[in-house]
Amino acid sequence: MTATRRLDPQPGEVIDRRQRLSFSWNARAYPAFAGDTIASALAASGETVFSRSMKYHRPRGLLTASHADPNCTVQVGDEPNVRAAHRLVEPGMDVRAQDAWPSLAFDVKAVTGLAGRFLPAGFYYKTFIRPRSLWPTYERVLRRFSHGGVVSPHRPGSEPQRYDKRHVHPDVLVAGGGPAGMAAAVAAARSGAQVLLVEEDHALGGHLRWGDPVELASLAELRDEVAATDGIEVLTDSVALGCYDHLEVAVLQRGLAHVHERLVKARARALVVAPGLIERPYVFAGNDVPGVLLSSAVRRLVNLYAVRPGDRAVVLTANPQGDAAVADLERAGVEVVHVVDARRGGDVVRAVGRSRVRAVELADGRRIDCDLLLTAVGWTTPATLFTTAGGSLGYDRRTARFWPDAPRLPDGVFAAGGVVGDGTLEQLVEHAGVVGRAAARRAGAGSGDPPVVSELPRNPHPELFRGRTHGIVDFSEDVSSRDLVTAVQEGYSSAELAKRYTTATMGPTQGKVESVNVLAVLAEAIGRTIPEVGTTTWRPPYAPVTLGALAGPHRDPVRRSPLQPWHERNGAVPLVAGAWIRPDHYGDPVAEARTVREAGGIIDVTPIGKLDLRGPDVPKLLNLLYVNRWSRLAVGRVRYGVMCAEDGVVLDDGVTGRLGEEHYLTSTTSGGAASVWEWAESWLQTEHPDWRVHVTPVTTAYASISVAGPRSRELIARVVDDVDVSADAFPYMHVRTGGIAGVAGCVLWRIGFTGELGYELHVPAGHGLHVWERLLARGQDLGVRAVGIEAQRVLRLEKGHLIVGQDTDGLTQAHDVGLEGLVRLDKDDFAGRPELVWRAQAADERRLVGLWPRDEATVPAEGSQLVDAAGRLCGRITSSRWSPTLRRSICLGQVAASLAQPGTEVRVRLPEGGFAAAVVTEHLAAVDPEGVRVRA
Amino acid sequence: MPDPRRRPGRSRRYSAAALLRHGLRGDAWPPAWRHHDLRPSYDVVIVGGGVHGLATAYYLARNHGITNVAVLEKSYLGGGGSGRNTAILRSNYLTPEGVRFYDRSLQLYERLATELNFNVMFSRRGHLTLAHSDSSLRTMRWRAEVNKACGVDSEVVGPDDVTRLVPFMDVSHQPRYPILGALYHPPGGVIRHDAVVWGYARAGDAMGVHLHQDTELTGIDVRAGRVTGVRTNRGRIGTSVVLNCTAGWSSLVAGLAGVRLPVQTFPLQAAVTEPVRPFLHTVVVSGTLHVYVSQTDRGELVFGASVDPFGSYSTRGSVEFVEGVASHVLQLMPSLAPLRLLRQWAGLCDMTPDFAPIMGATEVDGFLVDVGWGTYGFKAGPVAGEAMAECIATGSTPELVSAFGLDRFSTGRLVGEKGAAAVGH
Amino acid sequence: MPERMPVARSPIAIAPPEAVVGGWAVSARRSSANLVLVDCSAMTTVALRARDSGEVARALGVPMGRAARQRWGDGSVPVLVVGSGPDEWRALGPPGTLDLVVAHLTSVAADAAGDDLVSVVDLTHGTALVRLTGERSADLLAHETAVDLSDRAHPDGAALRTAVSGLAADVVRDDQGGVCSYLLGCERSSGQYLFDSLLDAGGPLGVDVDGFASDDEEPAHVR
Amino acid sequence: MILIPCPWCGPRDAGEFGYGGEIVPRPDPRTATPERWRDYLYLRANVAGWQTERWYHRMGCRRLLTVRRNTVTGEVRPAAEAVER
Repeated sequence: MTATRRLDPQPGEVIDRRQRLSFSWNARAYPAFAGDTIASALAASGETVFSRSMKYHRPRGLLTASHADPNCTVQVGDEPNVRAAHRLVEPGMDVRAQDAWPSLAFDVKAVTGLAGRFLPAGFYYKTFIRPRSLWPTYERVLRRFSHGGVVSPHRPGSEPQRYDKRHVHPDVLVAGGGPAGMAAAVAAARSGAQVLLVEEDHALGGHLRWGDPVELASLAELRDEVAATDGIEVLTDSVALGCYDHLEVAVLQRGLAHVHERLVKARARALVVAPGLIERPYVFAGNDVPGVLLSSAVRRLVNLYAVRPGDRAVVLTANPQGDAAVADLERAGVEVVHVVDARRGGDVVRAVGRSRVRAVELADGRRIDCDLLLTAVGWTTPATLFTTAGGSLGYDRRTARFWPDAPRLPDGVFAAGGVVGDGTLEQLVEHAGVVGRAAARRAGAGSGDPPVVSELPRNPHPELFRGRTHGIVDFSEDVSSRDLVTAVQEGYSSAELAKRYTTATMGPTQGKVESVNVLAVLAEAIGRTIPEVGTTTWRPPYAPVTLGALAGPHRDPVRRSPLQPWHERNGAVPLVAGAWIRPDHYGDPVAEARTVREAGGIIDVTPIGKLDLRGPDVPKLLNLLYVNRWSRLAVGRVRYGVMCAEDGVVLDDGVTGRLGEEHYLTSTTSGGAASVWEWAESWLQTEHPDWRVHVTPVTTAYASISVAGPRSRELIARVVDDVDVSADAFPYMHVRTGGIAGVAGCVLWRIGFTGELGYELHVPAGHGLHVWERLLARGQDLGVRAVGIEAQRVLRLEKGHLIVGQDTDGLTQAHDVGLEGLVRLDKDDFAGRPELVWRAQAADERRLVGLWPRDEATVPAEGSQLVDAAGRLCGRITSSRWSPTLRRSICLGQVAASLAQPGTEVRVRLPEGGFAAAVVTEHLAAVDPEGVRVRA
Repeated sequence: MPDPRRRPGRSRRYSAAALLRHGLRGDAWPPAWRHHDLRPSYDVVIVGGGVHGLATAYYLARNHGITNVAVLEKSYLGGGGSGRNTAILRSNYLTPEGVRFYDRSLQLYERLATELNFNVMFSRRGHLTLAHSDSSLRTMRWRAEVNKACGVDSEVVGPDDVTRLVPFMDVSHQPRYPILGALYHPPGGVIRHDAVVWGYARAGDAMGVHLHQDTELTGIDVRAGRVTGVRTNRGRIGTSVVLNCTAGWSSLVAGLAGVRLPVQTFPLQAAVTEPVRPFLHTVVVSGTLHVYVSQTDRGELVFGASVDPFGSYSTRGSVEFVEGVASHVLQLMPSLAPLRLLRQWAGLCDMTPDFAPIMGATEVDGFLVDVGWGTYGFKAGPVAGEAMAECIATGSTPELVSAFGLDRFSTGRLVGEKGAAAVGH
Repeated sequence: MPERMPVARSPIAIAPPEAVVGGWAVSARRSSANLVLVDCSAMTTVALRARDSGEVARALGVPMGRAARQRWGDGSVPVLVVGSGPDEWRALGPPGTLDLVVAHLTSVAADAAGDDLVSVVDLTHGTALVRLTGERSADLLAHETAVDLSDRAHPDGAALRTAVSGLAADVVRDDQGGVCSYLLGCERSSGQYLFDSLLDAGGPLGVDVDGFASDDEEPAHVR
Repeated sequence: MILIPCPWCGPRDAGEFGYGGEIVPRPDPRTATPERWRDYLYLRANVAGWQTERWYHRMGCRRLLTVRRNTVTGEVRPAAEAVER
């Protein structure tokens, strides 16, 4: 570390000299003041090399000294690619250079620099082609050369940093907190608009912050006005990432107390784009040697951070900003050994040096020793907000700048400040004020006609892109002007092709610094004008944004039944089904299944979808939704129904009970609850608005408990308050309503998904746990216990009840799974009717059948394929389990119709290898096909 | 002007030696392809200068000796989906017809670099599709079994294998999206998509195919049910064969010939992060979370997801997409929170009702389609080109693509990939 | 001999100490924080469907997008009537007032229905209700919903249904003693999730859990 | 994200809605030929420009609504005042 380069206090400095901090850079301690960026602190300690370049690993130093600086991304602790020229120093910060090995000073990968001439643009595409077998090896090497910081693996239990999101609805969003932005915000707020003012830097002010005393005074005034005006919310260290559809502006907010980064989603009524301008580097030999800086970088270092960037400076200037930088340097005690005025034809040919500029060669042949070279050659217009909002930009030779296509600014989008003109500070502020009022008016604030926005003057500027030599165009991608010329010569002669071929503008600077130079060099190489070559497409986000901020806090709805706490207390293994957390089993699913067959079990089936249907036209609706007929369903009866989509494919199934004259309760699959409701509404609201039906989803108004097993009637009888559950009074496929264990308003269905005598109880959810526990208590001596979903799956498979979405797929029609018996083609209309009519006339193709492996112990995994003698695939296992009841393996499978005859033997290809023979069974049901048990 | 039909000469050949030579001499490389004026007529006019159109042109010339071919591109080569996809290759589909088709594509990709003398950087790093529920695990098994039956390497693996392959994965205790296993497909991987486009273009050009960039189709002349020519912003071209390879715009192009297609155009968005040192050596996909992730040799993470929730021809993209993709990626790899997203973009996909393409003849004689590629067109580039070239040259549909005819939508015999999409949600 | 009606439980875990109000177990916790979250799932929730332009709508006197406090029964029972949809209303009453609320709505329906189809469905057990109260409650919700909840967009008495924390939720601006307050309702099974999401979002704002104070007495946190 | 002008709830993020796609009239299921029916199932105009389409306000009023949307520019108008420019 050399002696400090810190200057005496500067009028506009942002460092607090009373707060001294210490941080580490490559494991060595460095001093800093509060307010220092990592880069300014290192520069103050005389550091000049911050990184190595991507391809050739050349030493790189500060270029723009702003967030967009391509040469100083560093690793801070676990955080990669931190912008050192923007991130403020914090005490104890662990800062390291990225991907230089063994050290920043001596990087062995720099050998690639020597090979530079053999690594032209796109050299990857031209080599490593054969032998093919070696490419993976080449690739491993190439990956080692990849650039960037390091991310650490997930450490379970580690406390992650907090990121969050916020939605705001400003009338006017002003992007850019420079003089124009501040003036526009104040004017808009004074016309009564709610304003959100967004500034990328750590404080409002833009270029005034590093200006002269006069400019500093104006800055103070403007800041006071912002502070004194009601209705302005200021976000500093925040950046507008893009303007999406309908003026949705995404803003990234940094530097918050408890939140690492926040995504602010603004739905604005008007947008004022006032980002100012980005200074452009000059393309010439050695333009990436440390010590070659943009004039704005030097002005920041000197005026904001009181850092003397060098001792002997040469300045290439083409504008007042460059001239001002000269003044800054002289005030900072830097010897300005030569000023090259590009406005008078002066030019720089080459910067000499490797890790620090030693000399500069001028066009007139002179060579001047120095350790600092400033360039001030013009501006790039940040276009992201214009282009993402749907606007365009056009290039103007006279001013050597891109300008927003003013008459074609998107609706609600306004522009102020440097992006739309030059002029004195007064002119810019006055113009921005009018723009602010116009924006407020557009947002519905203020009154009267919208003010007329006049044009700002536009100062001529020499076109300075590439000089007499070739140099770096894209610093973060290490792409030189020579590479671009090569690309054009090879036929990649359009902006997009050349960019993709050379990766220019594809790197972390996203084109902010280099995009116009790229166009200019291409135009030169193609022999066209810049407008002919095209404009630059600025894709969002404007600034890189962490995944954490984009994701925000994790929000993903989780659904729980009222019984879930009981399941968890009783050792249930959780099963995630859609958004539901359910009990898969309580330790022994096989035993649970046996319990149901032998005594009785209770199963939490709350997620089953439930729709409350009311009105005189309910039967019409059911007839339309289901393939079955519903007109004659009597009060107190329950019926199983299947619904198909308009293409005849099975959509959902469930039972519907008629509770009263005009009152029905319909159940759907758990997964189908929402979509069936929507399906019903879409028919009612579009095709049949005249039908008098109300559909109300009541899925979670009830805790649904399936009580199944030979002892279930006995159990139910013990807990019902006012329902006669005797076999004759409450037969199979009937419904009753009444009280259970003191809970009124329960619905009881006598159905048998498990194939046993069984009931489905729908209990007001707040009382679900009470009824569940009462059932267990009263059923204890009957051997009743809680049973999980896995056991239920086993039981339904034994009974041959299909599961829509498992035993059916996206092409399965009712006939394919043996449900044609339910289809009532004599109905005038129902969803999918025509397809089912034609299907009924066609020959079978596939069939759902029961399958018994010859080897009773072999349970082919679900998804196993069936193969015919010729080895062709001819079906698959859709469900399979070992049946505790039959003590053998049983399956359901979709097979080619030719194989569907009972007794047919098929070959199952086992995932673990080999084949198993299986025989098609008489019925889908393996247990009690006649349905004696359910009717008991 | 050299003879357009000559094979690539020495000066055109790419190799390390040639690089060295050019490096020493400092001389320039010849153009990878040339500019031509429109001929008054071509034997075949291919609409769309993406990987499908360029591959078809290449195989027409290479396999069938048909070189009087024009490829019309309204913008720049590969400017559509070919340059906007996430460059993932795989063949682990659900239906046998799908698996065989994409497996052939992988075989062609495998030898593409040497065949085209252009390094397309195919990286066979393996492809991992995570299962977060027993129903998706069942579908994985189904796919694995169909794959294996078709001779394609796919296997269902457990959570331990997942952590071994992707140490960054959080398989610990996610209550919401537990990782129960995955479908592991070793042959899958990534490739440099632009290089595929450029390689086909360069090879096609060398065999005499005319590549017309900035040439937009404005009309298709049909007389008595036959194609007679096309009109462009650069003039009319006479031809009796027009092939539509225009992905998101395919129904508009077909409309010019009076042909209606069962497709809807949806944007498919993607995004890329800043580079970080390589840590992810496989392609990771989660169907449930609608996200796929891979890391390029440059160190960037490339993210993709499912198509936008509503159809449009807009490529502006949305912030909701990057929000969604980020939250899903962090569900899987929480420690990536500080990684920064650099750029997002969108391409246009022509989705079909059964998630399978439409290839072959239409009711207009001489107007062929190679469309309906939805979100998986890039994977199929080579095989689609090969098949369409054969289709054009022989006038008959290759068995490999017989299932993908346009007529299936009037007969109702859809392809079963829809099954994959519809099962187990 | 039927048992007597047991105590009903909310989908949201009860912050101790526990008390019983109107047959529902509720939290009797007291918080002095300036921003508090209260589980109000014990409240009676009844949905009414009828034509938006019909007599029933007129009789209820609350348009969609608005909520109004009415006193039903003998005038002692405060009911919040919410115009929650184009042809849909929600009546929110104190715990244990189901019969009264249903009776009132049924009589309104009987008087005004005519040929209009009117249905009354008890959703008390199908709904999770939470109340967020405090000057900064809108700031908290701005983290969880995209809708503009500022005073000018949704003043006291406004009602809407939108996505909150990714859930479809009924949001009613229902200030308490001059303090900004929102009632948020979602289907029951997601209640705990919604509650936890709001607590998480409110962490930096110092949100705290408060006990349930049935609607007819002064809420604790306004004292 | 575009805003959908819900006639009942006002403009809301499209994310609150389910997309119903362009509106295709349903043929009479008793008389429709297979060709006609499958056109209804599968064929879409897929216009690049103004399209009349259906959305379902899933997170809001649960009403199906019709809007006119420009599939290229993203502009959206209520169906009522949807006049082609």
